[in-house]
Amino acid sequence: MLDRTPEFPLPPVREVGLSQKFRTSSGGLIDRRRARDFTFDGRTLTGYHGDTLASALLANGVRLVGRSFKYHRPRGILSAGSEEPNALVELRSGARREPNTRATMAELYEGLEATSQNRWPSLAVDALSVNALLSPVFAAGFYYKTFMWPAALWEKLYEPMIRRAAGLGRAADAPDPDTYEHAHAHCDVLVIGGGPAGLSAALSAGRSGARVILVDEDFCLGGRLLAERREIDGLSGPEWVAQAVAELESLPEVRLLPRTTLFGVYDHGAYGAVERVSDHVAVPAPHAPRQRLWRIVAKRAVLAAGAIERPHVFGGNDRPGVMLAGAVRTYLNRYGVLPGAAPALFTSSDDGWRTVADIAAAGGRVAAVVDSRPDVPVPLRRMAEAAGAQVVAGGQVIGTRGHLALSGIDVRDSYGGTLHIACDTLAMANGWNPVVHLDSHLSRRPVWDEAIHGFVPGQLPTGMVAAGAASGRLTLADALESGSRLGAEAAEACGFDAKAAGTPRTDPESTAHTPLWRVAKPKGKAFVDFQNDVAASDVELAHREGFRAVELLKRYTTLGMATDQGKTSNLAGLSIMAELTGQPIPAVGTTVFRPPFTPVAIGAFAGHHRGKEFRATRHVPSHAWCLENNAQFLETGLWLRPAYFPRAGETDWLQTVVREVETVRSKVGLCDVSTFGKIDIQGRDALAFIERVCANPFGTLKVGRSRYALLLREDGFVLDDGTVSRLADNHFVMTASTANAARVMQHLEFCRQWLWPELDVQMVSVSEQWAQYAVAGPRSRDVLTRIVDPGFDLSNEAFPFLGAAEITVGGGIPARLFRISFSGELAYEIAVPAAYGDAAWRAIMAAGLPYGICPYGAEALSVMRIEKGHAAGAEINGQTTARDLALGGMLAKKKDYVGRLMKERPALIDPDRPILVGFRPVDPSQRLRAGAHFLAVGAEPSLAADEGYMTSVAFSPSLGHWVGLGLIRRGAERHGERVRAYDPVRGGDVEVEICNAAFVDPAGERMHG
Amino acid sequence: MAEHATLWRPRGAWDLYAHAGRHGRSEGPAGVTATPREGLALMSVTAVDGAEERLAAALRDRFGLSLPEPGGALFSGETGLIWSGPGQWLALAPTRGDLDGFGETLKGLAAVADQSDGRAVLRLSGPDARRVLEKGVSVDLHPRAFGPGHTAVTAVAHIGVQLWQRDDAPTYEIAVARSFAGSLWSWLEEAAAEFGCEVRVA
Amino acid sequence: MRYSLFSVLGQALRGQRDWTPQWRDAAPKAEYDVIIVGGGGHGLATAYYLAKEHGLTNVAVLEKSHIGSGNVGRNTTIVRSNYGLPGNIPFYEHSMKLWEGLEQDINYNAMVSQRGVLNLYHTDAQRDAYARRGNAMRMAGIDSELLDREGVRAMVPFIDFDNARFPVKGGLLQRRGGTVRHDAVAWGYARAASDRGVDIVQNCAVTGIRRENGRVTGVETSRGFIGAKKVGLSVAGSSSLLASMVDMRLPIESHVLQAFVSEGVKPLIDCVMTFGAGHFYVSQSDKGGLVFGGDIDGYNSYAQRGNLHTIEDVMEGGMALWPGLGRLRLLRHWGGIMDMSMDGSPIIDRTDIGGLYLNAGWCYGGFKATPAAGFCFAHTIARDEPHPDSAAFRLDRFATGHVIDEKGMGAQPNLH
Amino acid sequence: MRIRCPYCGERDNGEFSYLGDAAPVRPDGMEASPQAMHDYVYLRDNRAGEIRELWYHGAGCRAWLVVTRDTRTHTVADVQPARDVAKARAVTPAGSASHA
Repeated sequence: MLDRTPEFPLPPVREVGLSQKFRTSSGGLIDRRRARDFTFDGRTLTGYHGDTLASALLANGVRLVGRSFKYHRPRGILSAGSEEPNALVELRSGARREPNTRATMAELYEGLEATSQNRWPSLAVDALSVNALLSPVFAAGFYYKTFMWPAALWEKLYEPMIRRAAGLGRAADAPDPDTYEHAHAHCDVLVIGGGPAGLSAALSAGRSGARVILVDEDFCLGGRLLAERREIDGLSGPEWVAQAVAELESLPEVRLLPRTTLFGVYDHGAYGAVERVSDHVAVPAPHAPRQRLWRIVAKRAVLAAGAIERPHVFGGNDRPGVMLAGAVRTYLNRYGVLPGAAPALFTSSDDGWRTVADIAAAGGRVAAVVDSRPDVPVPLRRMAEAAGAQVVAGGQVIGTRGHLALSGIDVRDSYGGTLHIACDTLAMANGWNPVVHLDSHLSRRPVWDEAIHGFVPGQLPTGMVAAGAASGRLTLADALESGSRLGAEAAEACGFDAKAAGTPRTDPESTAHTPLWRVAKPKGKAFVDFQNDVAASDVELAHREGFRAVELLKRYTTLGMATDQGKTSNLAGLSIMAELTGQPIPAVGTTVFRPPFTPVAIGAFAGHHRGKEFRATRHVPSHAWCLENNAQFLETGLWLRPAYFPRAGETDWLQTVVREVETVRSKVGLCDVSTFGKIDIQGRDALAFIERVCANPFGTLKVGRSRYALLLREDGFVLDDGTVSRLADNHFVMTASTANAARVMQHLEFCRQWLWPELDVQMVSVSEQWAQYAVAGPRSRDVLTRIVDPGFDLSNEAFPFLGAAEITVGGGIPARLFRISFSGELAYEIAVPAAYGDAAWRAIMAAGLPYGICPYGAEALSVMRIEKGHAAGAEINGQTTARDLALGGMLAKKKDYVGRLMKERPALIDPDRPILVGFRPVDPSQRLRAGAHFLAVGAEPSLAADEGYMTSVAFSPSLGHWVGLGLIRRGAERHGERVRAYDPVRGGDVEVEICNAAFVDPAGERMHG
Repeated sequence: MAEHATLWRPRGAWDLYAHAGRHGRSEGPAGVTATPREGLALMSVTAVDGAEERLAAALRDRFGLSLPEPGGALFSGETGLIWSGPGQWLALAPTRGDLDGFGETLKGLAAVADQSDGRAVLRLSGPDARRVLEKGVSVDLHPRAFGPGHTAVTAVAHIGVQLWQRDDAPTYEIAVARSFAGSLWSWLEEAAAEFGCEVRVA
Repeated sequence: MRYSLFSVLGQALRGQRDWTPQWRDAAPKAEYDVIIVGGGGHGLATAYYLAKEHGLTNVAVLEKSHIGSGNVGRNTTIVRSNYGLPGNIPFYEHSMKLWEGLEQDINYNAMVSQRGVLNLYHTDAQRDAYARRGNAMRMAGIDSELLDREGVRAMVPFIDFDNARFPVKGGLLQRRGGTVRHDAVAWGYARAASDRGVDIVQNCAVTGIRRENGRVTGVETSRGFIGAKKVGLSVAGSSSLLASMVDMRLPIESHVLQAFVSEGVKPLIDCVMTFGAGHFYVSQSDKGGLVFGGDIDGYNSYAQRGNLHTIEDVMEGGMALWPGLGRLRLLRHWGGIMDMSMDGSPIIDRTDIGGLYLNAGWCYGGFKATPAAGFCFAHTIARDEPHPDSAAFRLDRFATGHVIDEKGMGAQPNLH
Repeated sequence: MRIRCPYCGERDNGEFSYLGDAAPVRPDGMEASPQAMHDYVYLRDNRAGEIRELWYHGAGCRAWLVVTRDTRTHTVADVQPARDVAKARAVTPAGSASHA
């Protein structure tokens, strides 16, 4: 019912083999008619639909599941949830391999493939388990004290050795073949957790008509109600859950998201959640993503994430077979798995005893119950004894026996004597920690609650409340009551008329608990953080060495830094430090839990944005023609611009570009320049506005004329350049460079809205409306004559250099014509509505045929601007002033404009500053490269000798050799001087001569022609 | 320019990307239908400072529509006024040329700029249209928050878009800068695949 | 006790019983010659070099929390000296040289790992910009190599060469760059400084700076007034707050930068790699986690956490560059507060107030600078003049125009 | 983080770009001093607490906004169109707007 994705056709129902010897004969929420074959380390095993990998492994008697991080100690399954530190496997294989996957969270599916990790050659025989013998050396932080001699050996020997031994699983070694997607959701009430508190909250909020989203990381809703034998109003837990879920599903504004982990709480009611859409099947269904990242915006949230049980800290507490008591009950009640034939219980709380009752109810026997509290109520003792248990009140488990799995425990009784008890499973019950992770994501620290001996939420993020166990209310009755009440209150806060349901009747329970933070004088290493192999002795060492603040403790010992983020270990570490420093636990501090709650696949965050879809791709109006005509493209920001158009027989790009340049310089060429930004500026104060944003004067610009425009940043450096054309008295069009178009628009809006709001200016981007093409070359006028509609006079007299006009083309289509030239040739830019861009391009190509027209791309465009000495992106790089670019002469003197004052700072007018000039190789056969630095001939390379650098280079077809632009100290005074262009990263060292930057037609006669 | 000569043919903004037919899931009825809207007339209308009331009156005369408030989109048949920013609206009409001379009409009241070719507009309709959009649009499109007559300027897959709702089918129209049409289409194809997408090209 | 293989083995036999606190948790004295405010990497390094290079041992480091609780413990551990502007180049190379001898100098293994820093380029223009930078480095005697596509492929064959939106064309490599175990830097300097007599005072928040006749006389703290002849501020993201105590406004904004670590896996990548077409850089820690980061969140913040938008941006960069990361899981993300300066470069200088010195404006590059920042700041404090390698990091450079703007973004801290 | 644009409603902060403190006022006009301009361009209070700052709704309505936000908690107290704030500033004598 809860699957959002369609189920695959099921394999035929078949008889199950006898392998599942730890499976109970009946009971549990698994579907015994649907067997699932899977493999673990190559061995084929069988479980059921509804199992997790962990429950299926336990059903098959597999207890050794992994090896620990540092000591490679054998490890089994500790928990039944997302807090699992030990049972990490590599799930799937090849490109789908997922390392460090918690077996307790992996849903079993047909053909599931799991491999143990961090062991060699095999899980049972692991060479690096020798580390365990060296554990006296490998204490916390030992590596800070050694591996220092000789220094060179760190990278060569020590570090590679450590790196190979460290890490857990192996990541996939190929691109992820599955897809991910994002989705946005908005709701009134977000309920985090689908246990009794969460379901109650969702019901009372949902019934009011509020928009409710309920998320739960499990694939079944119900939480602990699926794991315990409880009664609500006469219904069993699972029955009550089914009823609640059915009602929620019937409410149109309630959205249930199982298999969805709420991983992060962000500012202002924003939440991140990841839905594992297809992780429970071998391969995602067609069109289904593997996972979906939800960005949820909620007005209110009810945190009902439950609690996590605490392990005991005693010798050998990491042995496979030692489990949390709640997990033992989960496996038994939910999955029909009794993890051992001779289970024992080590408890410090009343609820631990439920384990005994549950095992007995399933017909199992219990080897022993060790309760650290001296007084055990008689009925509990009787129940345990009826199940065959030896009961040790006031006792402590101090050690475990067995190698790869538990075979017995050593118990110290209340008189100080020790006894050995044979058992194959040990359930630990040491109280519960509310899940306070999510409420601390916004830097709020939890507070200590003496009643439950644990941390509970402190000040919660705005709009969030905590219900049930997550708030420290550990009984079922409290969970139902608080959930229902807080769900209703949340809906009411959103304007709905909501009522809490009456409090249901539940069976009685006791949460009495006396925590046992650690067992004194343990036999063997007593682990605090299982995954990172941090033992109680490591905490003692950290204390001894001064790492007493909780953050220092964490960092020095790595406690809480493993993939489980210390869900089962943080409090134990704190409690030991508290004991050592003689402080109460809350005085030692709390760790601030960081998002995500559990690890989230990187692919899920990226969603659609990978490969070619990493960022959008913008196409120019002539794109279709370019595709048809073998254009080679160039990335310019998001734009895909045609770079050059190779013809048959041309063997390299330079040959093509040279041909394109020569054609433009001798005949005519056509280039798509639509990528420039185009900003329509109108209004009474439009000219005043342009005067303030541009550094050069515009007062004399007449209607029908264009002018070069230079924009500075307020700090005096050049922001961008372009043109301003005056179409009517109060109507202008400004262009901006391709790279800076968006930034310039933002800057102009800033000036208009914030700096000078009194100016009446209307501004809008028309960049996309107009396809704009440069028609350049001596025959450009001839070509355009055949394009513009009759009646418009293109003659030099009627439409001179820097003319601008609104015209029609193609028989009445509105267009704009500008006589501007980037190439230095007689040239025009013609703009037509973008839908006609394709037609215009084809028409111009056809009209140009008799004149030998060719299309040219961004490369030829760049060559020609370098030949002309025009600055572009490589020169306008945010580090140059107008003076640096030899544009100082055009700066206005009689008006205020952005950047006016700051450009006059002493360092910026220093005559020693590098200035833009041209460079040509002394030996014309030598190639120049941009990025080379200039040195005096004969000078030793050094920073002090550095005189500037080459910004742009091109092979000039017009001159037949390479030419360059560059910034060099006092360049304007040094024409004719020779320097070295030094380029050691490419092995270049070329003697060049400083010259005028305008290599072609320095007088600029051609474009005026 | 009402009657463009027939020498040059306009090219649709979606031509290279949207291909008619069924995409994605093939079983059952398509959850969403995508229809490129080519040949619309679109003008941006930016009010002159202090002229908003007179502008509203002028537009009422011309369209019989009042000037929508921020976030509003008002339609009369296929002609509409859509808020697009503070003091700025989009005027939309079904056929290229329908808004010719608009600038003259509003002279002194607003700056008008033709955007008919600057935006590529797509109509998305069908029972799953909202679920498709939900994958990219961060704005709440739930009927309680957004419905016919609403517009939002926002982003989808890092691409700036403006969308407005036409009816309760629901039918949305989404406008994107023309050069981005291909990338928006890639996103849409992926987002709509699970529901089955019928592409109708006129 | 001196750290060595022998001491470690010896203690293994003695149950690690004889180790003592790595630094003295000192109580503040009434007066010091020099007080360094801020017990991060820079502050501790400054104290160490004051003692070692200048013989000043009547020195206290005041830390409001515990040492290393700021950016030195929150960064992505990268060290490099691949800067392109003359104001920066000698300083960062000085730092790199100090890293190279650090562990032997302070007898603490900070795991300085020179595994190479590779910055990828995706366009010809980017290549030329890297060539400009690489050539500048070479002229200063610093190693740099410009790799082509095949050179990059040989180092990181797993990145996307075939289907990338912005294809990789090559990279700028500094082999001497790498990573350092960040926390260990703070601890190692603390231990070494403490051994030379420096007082490390934790849980001591500075609440005011006392002045008389234009000179500092000490600091007010949560543990009372402490006198000092000289006070050096080394408080990163809190620089403006401390400066405001003496009515100074700084060319600095505090911004949040997020960092990320994945679950630990077996070795995948053995260099530091930076994407040139998005916000993503990555390396792998010795423990196996991929450590990565991206752009700052972009708004002023003193809250040590960021927002989801930036996280997605970083992961998109990661997936675009390295599509094999998809199934690897993000384990943890957190934020640190960066002192973003107006030109993206730092300040190590005297202030207009006698005896008050400032080390600030490190943006997100402060970690790699730790040794040289400590060295040069100690020099500035001890000698009242700038060290030649940090001479460009003047506070008045914004007024004179001697800005050091590597990215060319101008007076816009969140763009650096 | 969510910012309530006065025109578009509440949006994710990813739709906005940030400029910085809204307190510094550009010293307009030919009489402005280099020192005043330096302070405007480079110096910031950078307070830990509530500040007024400029954001641009670039992926939305393109309005510049003045957002009142606490830099310690990110709590947003108020959002105003920057142009309205600037116009109000222009009529007060403090905004010394003299243009040559």
